[in-house]
Amino acid sequence: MNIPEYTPALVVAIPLLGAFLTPLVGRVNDKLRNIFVILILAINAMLVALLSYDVLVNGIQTYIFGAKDLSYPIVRILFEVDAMSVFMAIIGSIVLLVAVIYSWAFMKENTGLDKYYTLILLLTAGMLGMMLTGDMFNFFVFLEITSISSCALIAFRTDSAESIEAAFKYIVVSAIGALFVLFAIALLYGQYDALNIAALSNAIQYTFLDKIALVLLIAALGMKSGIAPMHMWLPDSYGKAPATISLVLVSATLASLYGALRVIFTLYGNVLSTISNSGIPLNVSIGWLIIALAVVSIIIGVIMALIQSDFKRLIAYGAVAEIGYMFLAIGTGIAALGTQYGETALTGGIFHIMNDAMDVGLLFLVAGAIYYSTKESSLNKMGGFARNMKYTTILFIIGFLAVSGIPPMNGFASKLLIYESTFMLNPILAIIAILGSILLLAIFVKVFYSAFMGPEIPRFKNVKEVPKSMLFAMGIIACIIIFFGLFPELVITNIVEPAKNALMGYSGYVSQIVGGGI
Amino acid sequence: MSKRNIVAVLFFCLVAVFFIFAALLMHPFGEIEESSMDDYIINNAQQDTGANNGVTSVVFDYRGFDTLGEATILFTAVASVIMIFRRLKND
Amino acid sequence: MIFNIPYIAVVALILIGLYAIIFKRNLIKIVIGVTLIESGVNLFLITLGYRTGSVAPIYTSKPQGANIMALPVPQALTLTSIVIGVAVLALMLSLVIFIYRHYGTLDVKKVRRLKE
Amino acid sequence: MTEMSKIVKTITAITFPFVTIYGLYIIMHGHLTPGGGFQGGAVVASACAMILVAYGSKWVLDRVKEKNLSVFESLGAIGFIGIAFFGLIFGAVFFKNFLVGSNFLFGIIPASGSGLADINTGGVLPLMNLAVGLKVIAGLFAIVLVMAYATTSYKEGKK
Repeated sequence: MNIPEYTPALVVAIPLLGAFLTPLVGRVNDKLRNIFVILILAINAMLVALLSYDVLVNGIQTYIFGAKDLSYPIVRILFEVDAMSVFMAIIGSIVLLVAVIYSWAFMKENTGLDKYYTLILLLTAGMLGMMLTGDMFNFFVFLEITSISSCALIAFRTDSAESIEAAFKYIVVSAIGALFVLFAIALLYGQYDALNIAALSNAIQYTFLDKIALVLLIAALGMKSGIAPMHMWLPDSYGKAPATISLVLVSATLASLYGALRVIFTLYGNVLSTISNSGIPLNVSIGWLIIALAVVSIIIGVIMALIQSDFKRLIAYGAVAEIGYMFLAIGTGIAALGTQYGETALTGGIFHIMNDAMDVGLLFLVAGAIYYSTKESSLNKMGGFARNMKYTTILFIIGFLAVSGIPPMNGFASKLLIYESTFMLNPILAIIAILGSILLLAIFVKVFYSAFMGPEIPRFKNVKEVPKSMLFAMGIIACIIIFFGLFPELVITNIVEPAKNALMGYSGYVSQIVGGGI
Repeated sequence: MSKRNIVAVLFFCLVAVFFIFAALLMHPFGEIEESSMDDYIINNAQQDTGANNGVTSVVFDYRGFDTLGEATILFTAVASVIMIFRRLKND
Repeated sequence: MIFNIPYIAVVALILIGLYAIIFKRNLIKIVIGVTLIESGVNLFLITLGYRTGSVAPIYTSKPQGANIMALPVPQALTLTSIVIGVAVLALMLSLVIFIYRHYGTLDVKKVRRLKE
Repeated sequence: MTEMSKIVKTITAITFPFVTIYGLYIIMHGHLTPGGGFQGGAVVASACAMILVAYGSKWVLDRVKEKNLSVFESLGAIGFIGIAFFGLIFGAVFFKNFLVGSNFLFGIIPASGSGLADINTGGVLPLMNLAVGLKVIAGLFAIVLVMAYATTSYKEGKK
């Protein structure tokens, strides 16, 4: 079937139009606005599915804004959608759709829901824009939209002082990070007078300024995706935001991770294997730098999660460890660029991005469900929920098995690939990774007993199950987790493999634009 | 000097080195190395967009999507400030 | 002529802003630091677009002489970046107002200690 | 914010129209002279903030409700993205400048050379300038207005 070629533009324009309309629709009545927002996100998810079918079948899709054909030198902004950006867009649209369905009941008694749904739609548009764009400055603009709207959503509960402080810390860190990205873009623009990723990748000759720009970009985007030394903002903002916002933040952070991948593999693609004057090729030095940061963030994530008493902060530190796993796999993929196990590492890393978004997301939703019915979020005061919250308990079991990579769940499939490939690079890394998973399993078993089993607590005697819509939302993610866990081959061959090839094959990306592609 | 202070000073010097080197190595002020994209815009902005102001033709026509993102950012900022202050309205 | 003074101004602005963020304890000074870095990066973006002896890219002001025009694209990018600066500043200030309402102080050390 | 003295209020009343007209001039002539939607909108918003400072937030809050300001802002934003979607409908490409050379509203192509483009040649640009200007005026004034809430209510009680 022929898919209209303006689909990439619609994928970002529809949520934007929805966001601008929501305040007006919200003045009519609340139920209509909720339906309107869910309708917009459902259309968006369908568009992303159409786009991904189109990209996976007929290769890279480009869309120029404002003109039919490409003028040389590239003046206009264009969207370049390859298998990797579509893979990330699928994650983003599923997670956002589930978050809005979940927040229908979860947010019922809060005020200011007009602005809440507007900001969620704006965050969707920003995140999807980051994933689909082919222009560096456009990436910076959408990065800024995502960070401003997620900062405002973190500060949603203005009556609790900690969430305001977490939002302030988040906005200061993202503002500085975004300014470093802008400075790096200015450096590249000053030298090559081009803003398009493909044109820049074609023009970069690895001068000393490009090294500075590369370091600034990796530092800023690493800071935004919560890697080790700069992850201070992550536990605060995930822990203090409402549960649906933590879920949305997970996918917003993954968009910055995608930005870092796009910079390393496509922007600096052809310079990646040059031997710098100190004899070490660029990709080995970057790879080992990322691996070192990843190992530090796994260790920090797991150890800090052990001593947490607040449920959501514990999951947030678990998320830091999971981001460490992703960067570990990507670092191995970069360090061993040409080898076979380097490619399996990259496949495992990309697959783990999808799995982590689902697992950590499900755990945040379970924490939200507990907070919804008991208004309690610290672990030592909880107990005996299994008696009257049966479904939430089952979903929690699925969630924490998946996070710690136990066979039937999807976490196992991607973590096995990561262990296998990091072992080939350096056995110690695989040992650290496996230890991290085991410790994560131990932490969550401890949480399971302290929160769900345990003696009956009089205060929670008449705790009732969460409403159907929240269970339905959590059910969707649980089914995806189990489906990916049981048929990993199916998912890897036709979604993850093309994404990895698109990322590795940057020359296809560049020649689509510069080499007279259209 | 507490430990945290030393780490902060070190981080500050590291970042300072990056910016100083960037400013030193960039092309001297006024001598543009490469300006093919901008020359294309200067030469046919008036024909393509019918505007006298080259910057406005870039802002709204050549790179119009950036300005849509720009308007969204302003819309986000206003929506979030109103959301944060919503509790004080009924005082 | 004025060889590289704009770049010196850029580096000075960014470093002063970074100093304010890292070492200052008052929240408003941290917000001012972020705005300083913002203006430093904007200045850097603008100075990249200047050609010696060039005129503003407005066609009505192009005298008959064959002189050249400054580059329009950095000016468009700086316009976007300035409005982003306004948006981030408005958000940060409203958060600072709320932190002051909750904690009664603007000192970062006290805010963190009051939290526990 | 308490209101200012009588002298300041009358001066503000006198200058407010001039500043607003100047701002609107910048918005509408965005494609001819330096300026455009954002700059002109900021000028008009500063005029409104001047009124807020001079007449005190109590006087302004009774007259201007924050709700219809955000309606104006949404209208401006929908206008802007609407023009972009019209580009998709008429010119088959998102953000196409479909009015250029169409001899319709703003469509006449200026003869080349300097100084010949006039108010009627900008194509989509003047419409976009108008939409963005409306949005920036309503948005910035809404921010200043909402922050004025914090000052009035803060005096009565701590929380």
